Amino acid sequence: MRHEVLLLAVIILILLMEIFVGKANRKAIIPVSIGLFLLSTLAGFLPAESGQLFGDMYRTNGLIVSMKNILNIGVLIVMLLSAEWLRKEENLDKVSEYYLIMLSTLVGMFYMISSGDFLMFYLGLELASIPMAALAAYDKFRNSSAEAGIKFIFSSALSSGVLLYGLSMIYASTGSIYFTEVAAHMGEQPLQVLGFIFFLAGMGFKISLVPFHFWTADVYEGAPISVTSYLSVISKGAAIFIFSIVLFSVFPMLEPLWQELLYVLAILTMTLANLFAVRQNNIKRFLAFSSIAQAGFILLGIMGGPHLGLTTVVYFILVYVFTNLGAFGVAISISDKTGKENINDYNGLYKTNPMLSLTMMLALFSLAGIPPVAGFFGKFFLFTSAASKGYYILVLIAVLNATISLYYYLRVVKAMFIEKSDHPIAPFRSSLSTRMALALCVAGTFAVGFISWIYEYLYDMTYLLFIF
Amino acid sequence: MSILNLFVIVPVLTVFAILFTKDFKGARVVSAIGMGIQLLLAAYLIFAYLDLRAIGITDEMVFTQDILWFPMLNIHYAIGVDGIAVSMIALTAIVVFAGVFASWEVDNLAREFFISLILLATGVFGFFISLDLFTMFLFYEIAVIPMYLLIGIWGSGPKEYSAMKLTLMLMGGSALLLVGLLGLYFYSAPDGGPLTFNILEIAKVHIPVEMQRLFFPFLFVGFGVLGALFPFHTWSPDGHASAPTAVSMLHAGVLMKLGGYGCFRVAMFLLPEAANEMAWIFIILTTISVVYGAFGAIWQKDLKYINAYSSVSHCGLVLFALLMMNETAMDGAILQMISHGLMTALFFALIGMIYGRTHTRMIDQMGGLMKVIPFLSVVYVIAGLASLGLPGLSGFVAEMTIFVGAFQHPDIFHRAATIIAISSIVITAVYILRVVGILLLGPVKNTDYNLLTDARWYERLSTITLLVAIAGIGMFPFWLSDTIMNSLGPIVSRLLAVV
Amino acid sequence: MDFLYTIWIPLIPFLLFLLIGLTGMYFKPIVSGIVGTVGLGVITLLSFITAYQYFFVDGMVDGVYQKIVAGSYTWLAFTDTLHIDMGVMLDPIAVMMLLVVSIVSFMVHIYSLGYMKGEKGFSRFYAFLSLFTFSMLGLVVATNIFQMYIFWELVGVSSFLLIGFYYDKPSAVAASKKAFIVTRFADFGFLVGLLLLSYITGTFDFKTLTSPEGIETIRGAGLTFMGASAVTWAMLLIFMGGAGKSAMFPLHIWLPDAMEGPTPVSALIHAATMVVAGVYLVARLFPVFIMVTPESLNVIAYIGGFTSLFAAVIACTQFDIKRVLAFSTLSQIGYMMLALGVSGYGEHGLGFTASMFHLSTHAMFKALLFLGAGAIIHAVHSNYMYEMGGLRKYLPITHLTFLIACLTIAGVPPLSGFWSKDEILAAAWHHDKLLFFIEFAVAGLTAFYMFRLYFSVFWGKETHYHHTPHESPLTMTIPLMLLAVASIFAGFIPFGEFVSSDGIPHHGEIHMNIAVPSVAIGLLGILVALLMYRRETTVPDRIAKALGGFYRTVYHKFYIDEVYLFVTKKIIFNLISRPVAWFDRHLVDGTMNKVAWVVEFSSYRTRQLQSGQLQHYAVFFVAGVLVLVLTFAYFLF
Amino acid sequence: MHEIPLQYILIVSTLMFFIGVWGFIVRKNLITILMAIELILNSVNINFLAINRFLYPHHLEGHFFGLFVVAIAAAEASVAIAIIINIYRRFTTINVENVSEMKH
Repeated sequence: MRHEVLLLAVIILILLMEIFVGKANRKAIIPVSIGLFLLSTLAGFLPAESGQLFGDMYRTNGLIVSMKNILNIGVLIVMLLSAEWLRKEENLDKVSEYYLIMLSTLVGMFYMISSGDFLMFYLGLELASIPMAALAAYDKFRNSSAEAGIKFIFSSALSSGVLLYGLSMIYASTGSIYFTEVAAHMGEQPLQVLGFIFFLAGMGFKISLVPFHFWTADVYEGAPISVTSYLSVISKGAAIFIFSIVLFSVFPMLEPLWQELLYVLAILTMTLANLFAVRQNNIKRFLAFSSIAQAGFILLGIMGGPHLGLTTVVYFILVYVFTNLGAFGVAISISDKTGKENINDYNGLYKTNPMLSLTMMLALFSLAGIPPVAGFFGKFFLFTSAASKGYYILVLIAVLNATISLYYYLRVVKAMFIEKSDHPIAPFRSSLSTRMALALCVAGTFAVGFISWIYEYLYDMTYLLFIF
Repeated sequence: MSILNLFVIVPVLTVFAILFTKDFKGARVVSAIGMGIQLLLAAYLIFAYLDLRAIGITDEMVFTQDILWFPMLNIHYAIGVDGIAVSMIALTAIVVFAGVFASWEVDNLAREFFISLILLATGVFGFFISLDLFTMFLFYEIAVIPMYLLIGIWGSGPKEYSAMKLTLMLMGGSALLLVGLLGLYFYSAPDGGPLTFNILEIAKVHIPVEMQRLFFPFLFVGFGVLGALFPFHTWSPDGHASAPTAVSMLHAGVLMKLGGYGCFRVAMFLLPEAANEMAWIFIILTTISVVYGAFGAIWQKDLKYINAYSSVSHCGLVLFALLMMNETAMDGAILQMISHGLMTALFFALIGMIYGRTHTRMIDQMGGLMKVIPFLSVVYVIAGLASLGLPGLSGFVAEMTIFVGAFQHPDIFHRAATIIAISSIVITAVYILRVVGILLLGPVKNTDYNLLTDARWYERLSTITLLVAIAGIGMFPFWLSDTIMNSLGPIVSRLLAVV
Repeated sequence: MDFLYTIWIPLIPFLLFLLIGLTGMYFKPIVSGIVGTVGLGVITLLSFITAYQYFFVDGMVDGVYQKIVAGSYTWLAFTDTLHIDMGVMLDPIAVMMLLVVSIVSFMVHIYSLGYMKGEKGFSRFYAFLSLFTFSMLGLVVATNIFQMYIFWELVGVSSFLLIGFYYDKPSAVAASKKAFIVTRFADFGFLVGLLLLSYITGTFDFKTLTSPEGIETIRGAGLTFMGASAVTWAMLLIFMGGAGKSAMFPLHIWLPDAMEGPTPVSALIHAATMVVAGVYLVARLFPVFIMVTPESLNVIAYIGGFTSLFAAVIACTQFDIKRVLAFSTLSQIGYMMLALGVSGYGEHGLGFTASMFHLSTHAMFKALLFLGAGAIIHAVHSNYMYEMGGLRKYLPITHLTFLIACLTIAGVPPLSGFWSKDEILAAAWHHDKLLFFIEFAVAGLTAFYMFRLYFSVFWGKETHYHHTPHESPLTMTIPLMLLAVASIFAGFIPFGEFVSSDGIPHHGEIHMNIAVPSVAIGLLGILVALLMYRRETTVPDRIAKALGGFYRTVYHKFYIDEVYLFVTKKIIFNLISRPVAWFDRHLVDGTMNKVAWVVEFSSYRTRQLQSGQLQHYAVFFVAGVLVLVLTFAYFLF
Repeated sequence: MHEIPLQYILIVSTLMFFIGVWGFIVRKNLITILMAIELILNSVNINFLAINRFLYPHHLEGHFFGLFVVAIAAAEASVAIAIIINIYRRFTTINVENVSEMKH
């Protein structure tokens, strides 16, 4: 509960600031709110005991806490990255809105993660997605932003409708909406399976699995880039957390079935996403598809079963937070300075902005799973957990896909390091907050891989959680 | 704290040192010093190793160290060497050292160049010292990836294309590899003990034969791609042609050896039954690549292509010998790796130096270089003689050991294959002499070549280092051969135990 | 007293090679020349000591010349039984070869001091000479077949280097390349053969191989391949190596071109020593040949016989004096091979002795001929006899020595050539009449073409030279004289007492019934040559016209070179290598690129799905749900 | 009087659901699409309520769920309409087919 409470406190404080801070020094809101959030993040790391509330509508434990902490870190980085963008004139009057909406979605995710029944889950889900549409449409003077907003809200409405329909079926067949009871009554009945499939589709939208992913690219491209980063890392991460928790705690009976389904979805997602990504030129779109492909890889992890699988997934999300935000961070600071968002604008970037290029390269290598950065470990463990169930063919397909993905990641590296450009992006010095964020990302990218006790800790958490 | 750690630590430190250098002069000096230290370390390692053996330590691996890294997956940072690894490390140290001097004149982004070069070297060293498949794979990929930048940035010709092709093909190889490794991992404890990546541990258990059949091709081909196994060799000509000198040296000289080394240290050693069953397929493939590479080389006009194809042929010989599965042939395979590593590194170094002077690699545009740059030409001739197996140089020793070993097979198939493979020495002679004749001998074709200057001191240093090694092995092969032979015992016995 | 010091015989030239090769450029050229020559002198001395000690002191144990291993250490161990040793083994033929090689080499070293004077690369020349000497001596004293193979390769390379000594002369480069590749091809056979042999016997060691029990094991090996026993194949393949080095018939093409090298080199390598290595190899393994696979000896005999005839015929039509000598070398080596082929063992080992005998005498007079030719070329700066004539008054010493050599090779008693050739003919007579008559004819031809050469160079028409030829300096004439002496008296050595197939001395006697006719036909040949070339006549041209096509064919050496050219250029280059290169670029590599292309294309297609229409996305969404439902239905029912 | 059996109600709700989906896919006006979504959500509500009422009368989860869904639907509609207004400002149309600047 601590995370939610603290977060609400932060939200209220920001609201108060919004009310009382005058036009003159609105800039001050930015550092203050970042500071506040930093505090709540740090507080999140204090030891917490596991337990449940509201008659098991809300539950928390070590694993969930660490999930929330991961999300907190991610949001912190995003806030740092977006600071520079918020300082711009056109955004200055709606700074706090940005924070409010974003943090409220975060609250929604927290509730979603700790939900113990489907009602809480649904509330969290919607709280996490409806404001997101507003965020996507944040740039109200840009067509694409509005388009992104509308596409997001409608698709998410449709998906949540389908999901709800599935829930109603499950409710019909089990007579309860509490995870524990549902799990107890879960069987192989067609109605339940049908409900589960609808549920899966709904989650598939959130995690943007092929073929439920089509909104992703457009929304990512249309939304303001820092929002995109938030979408692609935080909300996706949260969705994956709850998805895997539900799979393991609510639908263990259906495991053989959803193994099959995930098998198909994983192959579809990885392959198609790669094919989509190969020739993208807009960096946001490119990262959108890369993140879809990553989702496909994550499914492999989930298939590894509660212990190995869940641990690996959480671990991978942690890695993914640092890496993907690193990539986005570079894109953000470049787009803030120059407004350029195309890959071939990056030609010759290394000559002018070496540090940014190196950060980008590290992030991309990590996404591609190249050692010594953390992505390698993440990917390796994902494949390991899939192989632990004997899905060698799937692993092979996945690894070959990883090779393809390497191709388009290298395209960016090539642009930055190899291509020559007549008018490259001029050298610039990004703001302190951005540099802090990027430093954080780089540090994370290296540390998470080599420091093995992180993985160990998560493993212990999951182990405590699922002893059966 | 085993001495072996230094082989990873020193390069990393060198990289950091380079980060603090001002210009390319500093960078190259620092990296020269670092790799010099590495060379001395390697020399020391050899003697330390021989001492250990001399005082009768018979462990399969020595200088071992084992740190638990990821407890729940039982992943260790486990290192250790036997005679084979030691000799491969020595080879690497020599080639890298020579490579640094061969790229003395790089001034475009020199620091980045040396950093990537030494990162690559780190990967290679790490690969050779690892006993744990995970760390081995880690270092393997570390070694492969800097290649992209090295070729892409400092290369020549269609460099982006070649770099991308090379990287993707090698990564595709490592994809197969990964599957194989995971397979090994999950069958490493059939009786429900803790799973392990440790080679020596896995070597103790018996993996079910059908699983071996499943994973052996993955592992062998996965490593084989790097070992330029036909038909997965096509990255090599383009890659080498576009790569800058030092990179070609390292790549053909050392990186391709990772393939051969992995093939026997992992694929064959850990999956003996499958190795024995499937050997014939790969024997056919490798025999093809031995002859095929040699024939391919005859027609080429670009020096680097010629050498790339000859590398295909020679590396094919390595895999060929490994698959012969007897002590002598395998000994020959290792010798061939080392000797080819040195020879081809020397070749690429020379080609780079010649290219740096004449600005062309097309042999038909050059001629009579012997008159204008005698030193380089003479070294080139010697390298050529080494590669066509002149006694007294390393090539002969390796090839003869392979042939004698391979010929000890009782059945006609192996010996027929051997005879075909032997025929390559004639073809080799043809293309080597063709190049020497056109390139070095005869009248000076292009008059303004008369102004060319002969090798500078660093070029001489780099070539002579390699030359000494080649001649040393060629004249006193028995030390090396015995060292390797002694370490081959367990591997071969394991391979032969199952037939 | 032991023979350990003999290991210095090969070692010294090696050290010389390193010394001259690495430091030569820092001194005046002549220094390297002197150093090399002195070194060779020492070696010659050592070999004489060895010979004396072997033949008269230690060599003989209860009436048999032993194979004595003076020293040996393991160079490279393959298995417990198979290992390459480097060592020195002395037996009669080895000691004999030691003498021959060191003497001729010494002569050539002295001679070159004058001949190569002022050449650029003088010290390089001496370095290479030392390298060659080292390799040749190492080959001679080899204790095992693999050591022999090693030095075999080394002599090949040094001959390559020396033929291509004038490396800026394209013809020389081509010749050296040709020589190397052809012999390399033969060595391929040698290698396979020795692998096969070692596989059968499990040893490389000559001593074991040729010892009775060794022979027994070989006989024991019953495996056969394509009719013949594996041993026969092995021995024939090994002989293929020998045929390559000794330029036997199909593999002879490199030798005439090898004359591109400096003349002293031709004298040393391509007349006296290296080219007889093949004969030496067969002699080395003679017991195996004779006792296990006598049939392969027949092959050898016929190849030798054919080559000698073939080469002799060609020699009659050539005008380049060095080429004439080259073909005569072919034909003489043919003699030696044939002698080995027709030889028996022990009591009937006449051919073996004869062959070795002829080998050593031939070394002397052929070296003499070449050095003489060198002196001539040195004087008139041309190789072609039609640019020469009447040289006898300009080059008295050369003329005299050359005449002696010609008489020797023509087999005029009592010169050395007579004795050895007589024994060969005798052996041939006892074994196979056909071969005998071939050789008999060749004897005549030999006399004819040698004197054709002699007359048209030293007599014949009076050519006027733009600068008068002058006799060569002493450094060149002294070796000529020494060799002349050698070729006169070498014949009187009772060779059978020392060298025989089984090491037991046999007393050789002169066979009148064969000697008389052979001398007669020799003289006849000389007579014909005298009539045709003593004075300038039109007879030769008329005969040539009369023979027409045949003459042209012979003149073009039966077009063998063209055949080879066809095979290499057309077949290997155009029909194999080029397609391979194409295949690799377009098919193998093409497939890889095609894969990339497919990915690109399908990516292009896939991206069209992303239409930007919200409702299409919805359709996909719903379709996806349906697909999942169907999948599940499929798995369920 | 005897009450309507569950099946009928479920049939109605199912029909509503698919009508909603159909409408979402075919109608071009954004507002109408929004209405289609409402149809979907309401069909779900009917499900929950009916099932709760008929099968599990002793608990009230279904009813609560229905209530919350209604509330959330309202929130969703409000945000959606806000964005639609913005769309109208920018594109001067609320035809969904014109709102497709980003593709491929």
